[in-house]
Amino acid sequence: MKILNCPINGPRPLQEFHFGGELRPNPLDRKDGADADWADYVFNRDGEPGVKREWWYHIPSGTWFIAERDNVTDQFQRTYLYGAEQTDG
Amino acid sequence: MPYRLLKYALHKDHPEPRMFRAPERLKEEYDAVIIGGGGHGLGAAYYLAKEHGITSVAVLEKGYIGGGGTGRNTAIVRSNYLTPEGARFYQESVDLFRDLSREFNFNLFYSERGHFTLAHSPASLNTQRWRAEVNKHLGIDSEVVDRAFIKKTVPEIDLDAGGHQAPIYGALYHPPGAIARHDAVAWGYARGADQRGAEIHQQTAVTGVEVRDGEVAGVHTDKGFIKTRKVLSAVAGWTTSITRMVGLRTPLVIHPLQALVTEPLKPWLNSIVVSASLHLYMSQSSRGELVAGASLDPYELISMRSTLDFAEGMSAGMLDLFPFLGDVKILRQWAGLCDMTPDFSPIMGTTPIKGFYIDAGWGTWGFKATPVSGKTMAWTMANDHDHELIKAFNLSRFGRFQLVGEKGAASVGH
Amino acid sequence: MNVAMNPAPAAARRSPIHDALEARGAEWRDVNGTTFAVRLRDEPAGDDIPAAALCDLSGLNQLGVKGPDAANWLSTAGVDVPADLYESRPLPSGGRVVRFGAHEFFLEDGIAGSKASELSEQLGFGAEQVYRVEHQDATFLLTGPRSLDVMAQTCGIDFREANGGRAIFTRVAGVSCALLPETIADQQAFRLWLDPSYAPYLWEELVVIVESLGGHVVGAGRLFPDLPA
Amino acid sequence: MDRRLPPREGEWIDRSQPVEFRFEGQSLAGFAGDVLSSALWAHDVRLQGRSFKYHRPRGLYSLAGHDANVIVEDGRRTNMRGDLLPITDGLDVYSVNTSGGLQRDRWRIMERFDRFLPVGFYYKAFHTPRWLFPHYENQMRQVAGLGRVHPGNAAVETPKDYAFCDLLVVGAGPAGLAGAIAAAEQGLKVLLVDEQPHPGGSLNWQWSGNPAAQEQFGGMLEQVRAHDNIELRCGTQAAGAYNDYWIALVDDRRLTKLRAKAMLVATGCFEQPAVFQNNDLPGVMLASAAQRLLQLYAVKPFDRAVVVAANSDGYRAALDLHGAGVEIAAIADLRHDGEPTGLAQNAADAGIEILAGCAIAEAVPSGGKARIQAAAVCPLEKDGSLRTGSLRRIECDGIAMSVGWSPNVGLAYQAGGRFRYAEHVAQLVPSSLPDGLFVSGRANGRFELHDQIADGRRAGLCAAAHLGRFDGNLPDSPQHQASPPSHPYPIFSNNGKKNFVDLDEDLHLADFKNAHQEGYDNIELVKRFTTVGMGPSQGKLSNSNAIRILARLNGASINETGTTTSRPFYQPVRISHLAGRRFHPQRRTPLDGWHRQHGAEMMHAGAWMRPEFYTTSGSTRDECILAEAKNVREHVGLIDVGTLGKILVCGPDAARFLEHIYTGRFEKQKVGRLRYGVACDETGVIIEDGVIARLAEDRFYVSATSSGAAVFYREMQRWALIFGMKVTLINATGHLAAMNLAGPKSREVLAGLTDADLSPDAFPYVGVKEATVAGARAIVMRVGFVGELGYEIHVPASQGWHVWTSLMEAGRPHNIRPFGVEAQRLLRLEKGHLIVGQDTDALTHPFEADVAWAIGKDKPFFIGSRSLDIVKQQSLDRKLVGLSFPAHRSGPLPQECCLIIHEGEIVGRITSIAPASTLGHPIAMAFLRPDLANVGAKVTIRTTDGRTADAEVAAMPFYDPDGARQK
Repeated sequence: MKILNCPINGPRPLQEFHFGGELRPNPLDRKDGADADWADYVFNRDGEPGVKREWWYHIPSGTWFIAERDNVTDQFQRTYLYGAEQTDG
Repeated sequence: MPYRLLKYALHKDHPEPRMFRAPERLKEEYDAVIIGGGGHGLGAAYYLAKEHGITSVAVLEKGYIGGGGTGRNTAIVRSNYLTPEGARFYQESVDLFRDLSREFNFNLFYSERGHFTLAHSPASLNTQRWRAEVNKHLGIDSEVVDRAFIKKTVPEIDLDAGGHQAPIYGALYHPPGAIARHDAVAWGYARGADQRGAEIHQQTAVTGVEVRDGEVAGVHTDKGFIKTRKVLSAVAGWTTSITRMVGLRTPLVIHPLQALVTEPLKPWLNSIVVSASLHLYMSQSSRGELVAGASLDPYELISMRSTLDFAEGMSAGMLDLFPFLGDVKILRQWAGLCDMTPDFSPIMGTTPIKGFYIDAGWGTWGFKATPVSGKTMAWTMANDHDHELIKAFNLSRFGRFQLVGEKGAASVGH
Repeated sequence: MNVAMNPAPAAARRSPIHDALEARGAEWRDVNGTTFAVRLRDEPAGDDIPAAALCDLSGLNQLGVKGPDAANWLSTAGVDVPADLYESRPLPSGGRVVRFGAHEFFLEDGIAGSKASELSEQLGFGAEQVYRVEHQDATFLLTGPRSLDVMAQTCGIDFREANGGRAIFTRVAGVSCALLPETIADQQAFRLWLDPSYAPYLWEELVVIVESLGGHVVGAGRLFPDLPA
Repeated sequence: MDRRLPPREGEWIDRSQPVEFRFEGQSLAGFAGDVLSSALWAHDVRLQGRSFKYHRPRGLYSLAGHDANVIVEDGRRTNMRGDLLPITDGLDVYSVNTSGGLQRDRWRIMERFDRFLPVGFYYKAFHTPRWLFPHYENQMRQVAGLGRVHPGNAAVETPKDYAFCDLLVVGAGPAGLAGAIAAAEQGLKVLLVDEQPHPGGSLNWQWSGNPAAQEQFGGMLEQVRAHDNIELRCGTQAAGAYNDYWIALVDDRRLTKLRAKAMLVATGCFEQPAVFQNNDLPGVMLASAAQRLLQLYAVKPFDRAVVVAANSDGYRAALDLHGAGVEIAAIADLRHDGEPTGLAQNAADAGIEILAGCAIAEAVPSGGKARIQAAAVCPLEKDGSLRTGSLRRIECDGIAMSVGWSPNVGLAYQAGGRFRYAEHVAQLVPSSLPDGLFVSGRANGRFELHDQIADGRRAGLCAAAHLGRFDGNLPDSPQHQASPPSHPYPIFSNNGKKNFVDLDEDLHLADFKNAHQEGYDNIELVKRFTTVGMGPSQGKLSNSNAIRILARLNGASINETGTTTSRPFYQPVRISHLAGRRFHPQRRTPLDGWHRQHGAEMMHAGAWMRPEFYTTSGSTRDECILAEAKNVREHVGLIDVGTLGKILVCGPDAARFLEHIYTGRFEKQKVGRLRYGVACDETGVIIEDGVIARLAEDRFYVSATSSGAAVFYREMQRWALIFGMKVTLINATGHLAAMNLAGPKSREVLAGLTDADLSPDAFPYVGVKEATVAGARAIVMRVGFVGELGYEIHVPASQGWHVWTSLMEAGRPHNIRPFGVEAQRLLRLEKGHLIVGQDTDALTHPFEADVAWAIGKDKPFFIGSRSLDIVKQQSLDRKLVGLSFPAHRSGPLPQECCLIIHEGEIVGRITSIAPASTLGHPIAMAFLRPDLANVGAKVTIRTTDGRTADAEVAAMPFYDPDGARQK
């Protein structure tokens, strides 16, 4: 099982985590666009191969955070708390 | 012993030709190019030639034919879907499957075993009833059955799941549920397409799709450029790489789906058994192996690695239902890729790019749709508009907020 | 039922695994408004800690506080507030306070202590920027030389490297727990805190494992001989 | 005949412990430490199994755990391999997959039909006419498969363990021992595992006659045993390698899930067979198998043998056998130049005839084929083909093959290692290894003993350096200098057919040629069409030759031909090992025991257990439910609603946050009041509903559905981050007991137990209070889910029992009865309250569910609002309505999810139905096409048996439409 480094709890087996999907823009910033843009926001995903920013949740402690992961090699590159991208590697 | 096997005994040499040609090089231009040499792509090539007379077709496969989802699934065929759109579509597939061995003169081992979807709660039983009622309305053989029926048909099952899980309340029973030799489906379509003129190019990777003024103009490959006005993407787990080439956004996300087989056993399990609660589906192959799979892996990944969690979880579920299997051994595990949509229904048909057709979003149901998707995509390509059976599955449904309600059918849809 | 023999006080608290202990012939004693199983029928004689000993301490008084002013509120109330996440500090009258988050603390009295209970009274339904986190955790204590083996069968953390006194949030037999490695009578021990709704399940699983390793379920009296009468 | 030899130095059998066992009904004796195959061979039982397809006689072949044709069962366990199964007293086993016993197996007739059954024959026949296929398939299934399962067997519960180390060393042979020592000396915690019951690997059987090697072995073993940093586990397989060095270790007792920081694969090689006519018969075996038999089990493999060799190992084997009294009739050396080392002279000195440039064309069977009587030795042309005109028959009862090796690197492959074919060793060697993975010894193409040890030491130090424990100079890896240990093409055809490439699957050389001719010319297609490597031994003894054959057929190199992928498991693993104790966490409310004591029929509700209803003797289930419901309507009832989600939303932004989460308005909600809330996902689909109580300006108490609460809370946490709001979220679900006291008498019951003023003015409908109930701190809410005066009481879980029993006690004079989930469902249906997940599905939006009233007017935003703006413009396809059935009626009643049919079309679906209600007639809730949904309209529902039932669209709520009773 993979290890994921929770920014709060440290390295833990992946079984302790829930995958929360790709990090997407705040809907508050998108709600005023055209219907088509909103549909694109709601349904479409960036499912292509590459490094993705994703939500992950450490279940026992209830911690949401962001992980950057290559969805082909399955390597986690960094993890940080939401909004802490600039300050924490 | 069938007389057909006599010829082998009577010939000194093996009296079988190549199943399909291996063309030396790509032509400059084809009427249609199909990306992906799996069952769907080969099926589309086959029906393009057979039913629409379009024979200048190249199937481009970056590996070997049937090496993706076609060769990695657990080979279950059924049509007991929840929505009329889904059920009609898959019923057509079942009808085609039944006759495919004869049509190909190639035994696909299409074996109707009967398919149980177990309900471990009254709510789940309600969903199964919903499916059964929709199925019956459409003339599909489906019925909700009680514990006694399950026990009579699968006497080895522990209906109380050993107390480890919620007991089984009943099941959706679908007598036509079948298994088949999945590789052979790809081979049969390949041979049939080849005999009718289509070219199959293995070890040929697509590197780009040329779009000019919103229309397809050709395909770039690692073996050169091909001019064409029609391109079908039938690459399942690699769809997002192809849609990126044409700048098409879709809801697709790719998840691995794992499976395993046990060592061969003498036949004892004649039915296909599915439990959504236990994340388990299981059948016994004609070789005697128990073939089992789970739901999708819980996170996106475009890689076919195996996990121990899967083997552990699957084993636990198998023992919950069949406690005597403890000493049976698991031989091998593997994974395939699934391209998932938000409504658990495929994305098929025309796209905003003229001449670019998509056959994707197969999630965990791609194998059972092989014949019908080949047939309907061929029709769609030949006529440049969506076949009646797949209208509901067009990519545009998301923009229109007109999703297909298949998701209600449960998390494991085998 | 034994409850009838040991009539409960007005607002009696009850362990989430009361029935399981009852079935093992628990000898109950009321301490600080809660009944503890001090001794069980099939416990081995003597005071030794067996190979692995599993004990229910769910009767301990607990309090959780969360909110921007929680640290300040505790500090004002005389609690030595842990500075680091997951760090634990002793409470003045026994027991411990653990920092569960940037603005979240968990207090558990010792068997004789009352600080958490007093603060709970004081907090009532809550204060400004200090919110009560309802903590009715089951508290299980696992100790004995084979306790590490019990953890090895249930939990994917290498406790040989665990830092005593710091809580770990992880999963034990599939249940989310806060886990505090500690030492009791020179023995490696683990304190498990978990949502009480999972307690009957986890207790049952742990008992099977503890007993398969030659261990026993024990009453609180064995680990805490000076239990108040 | 007894083939057991006098005691030998280093043997693994314990002669002080004789063991009695039975094989095919015959009583035999062996020793503790024997495996079945060795004990049988000791009695000269050579026919030990039958092959899969042709039922040919098969015997001991690798004695390394890969003999997929010697498979037995004992009535409980099945598919046990003879070369892995330790004999124990009372063991009573039979060969699998025979008809009428191993000796007389009726299915051996299959071999007569081999000409009819070329590779893939089953694709070519049996499919027409279609109706006959099931018959054929059934017959094929009967002959396929190996062992039988026994449905009467009890479940086996096996514990699993977790373990941790710095470095896992797999294989305790020379390279592994050296690697473990080197790493441990640098401070690494090393776990050293070996699948065999004793450490030493090839030192046990290949070097047992070499005193210098044995001394080195003894020294290393002593160091390993003495070192605190090394744990040695024998009889333990590393069965699979997963991400981040997560390794499945399997021993006889259990699965251990190991987390290592690095892994050293020192697993050696699988010896590979030569392919020639009848190379499968009992008596033909790998030279290493003969050596194992001799050295580990002190069994004399043959009386007179021919050794076919292509490397020094073959000469060593011949000399070992000669030393043990086996007459070596000849060494047929595939190499025209013969053996370059002094071993050639040693063999000559021992009187062994050496036939350089010769191969074996055929093993000549004795009658019945269960033994061989001679080897047909044949000179090789320069191109490697047989000069069949010059066959020489050499009488012998055994052929030992030492023609090459294939590295045992599946584990390294799974861990991310990649391999290429290297000519200088004629085998695969690592081409790239990920960080933390090391390969050494024979698996790394190092074949000389001193090279293996030096390479192991290098790898151990590299691992230490990788983990930051060693910063000295890393020694270079010794290079293999001698001739290649493997022959590049040990495959010889004399036009006979029975030259087997894959013994598991009975595939011979012609099968590959035929498959290739049919166009299966890619290694993966070959594998899938021929099934090479798919049998129980997973190609350990066949893949290497299959690739060589295909490469030659394609005129390509081995590297161009490629390899098939290695997947777990190394050896098949028992399902019980993988399943372990099967942890299925279950949740119980604090009142669980009370319900069980009071006759509750408990049901699973997600992870929870809930009382479905309480049994009353003499009453049916439906009668009990109706009685419970009536008691609520007429008197008072108490239900455990502890499974409801209970979430506190606190902080200055709490109200604003809830306005984002739910469709409704909360900013202006009064303290002390409840509101119903509906929550949607971003597509506008209803995902949750519940009651939102404002306890204080900055404190809300929110209920959520039992099944959805955990996910809803998790999503709330995420939205709080995304919105950047000042909210504190607390999930109190399991920590609070909750019960709903409902019915006209509920006020009277509660009054004596609480300090709260229950008067309608002080505590009106949809009010909420923090109060004490029976001495416990409580949140009390006036809710109306079941449509009567009622109080939902939430108290600390530990006091739940006390409060519940106090209420039951106080309610006794008022005819209080507990009620279960079913009665509640009925009562709420009478009130027209929907249940999310039952009356809604994965695509239901608020307009369809008729809860658009719960959408706040002119709200700028809530989750899903933008999508609902779009959906609202579209015409409605369906609408949730009430249906009423006549009280006096005949014919079946529909069940939930039965369909409403109009003019042959599906126009709706029942979502909830109550066959009996307190109203005296059946009622239901259903989705219906809006144009058919006017109150009073008639609808026709198809029941599951195909009949129909009529109902009328009814206004909801069915009961007490003005809500007078709950006020």
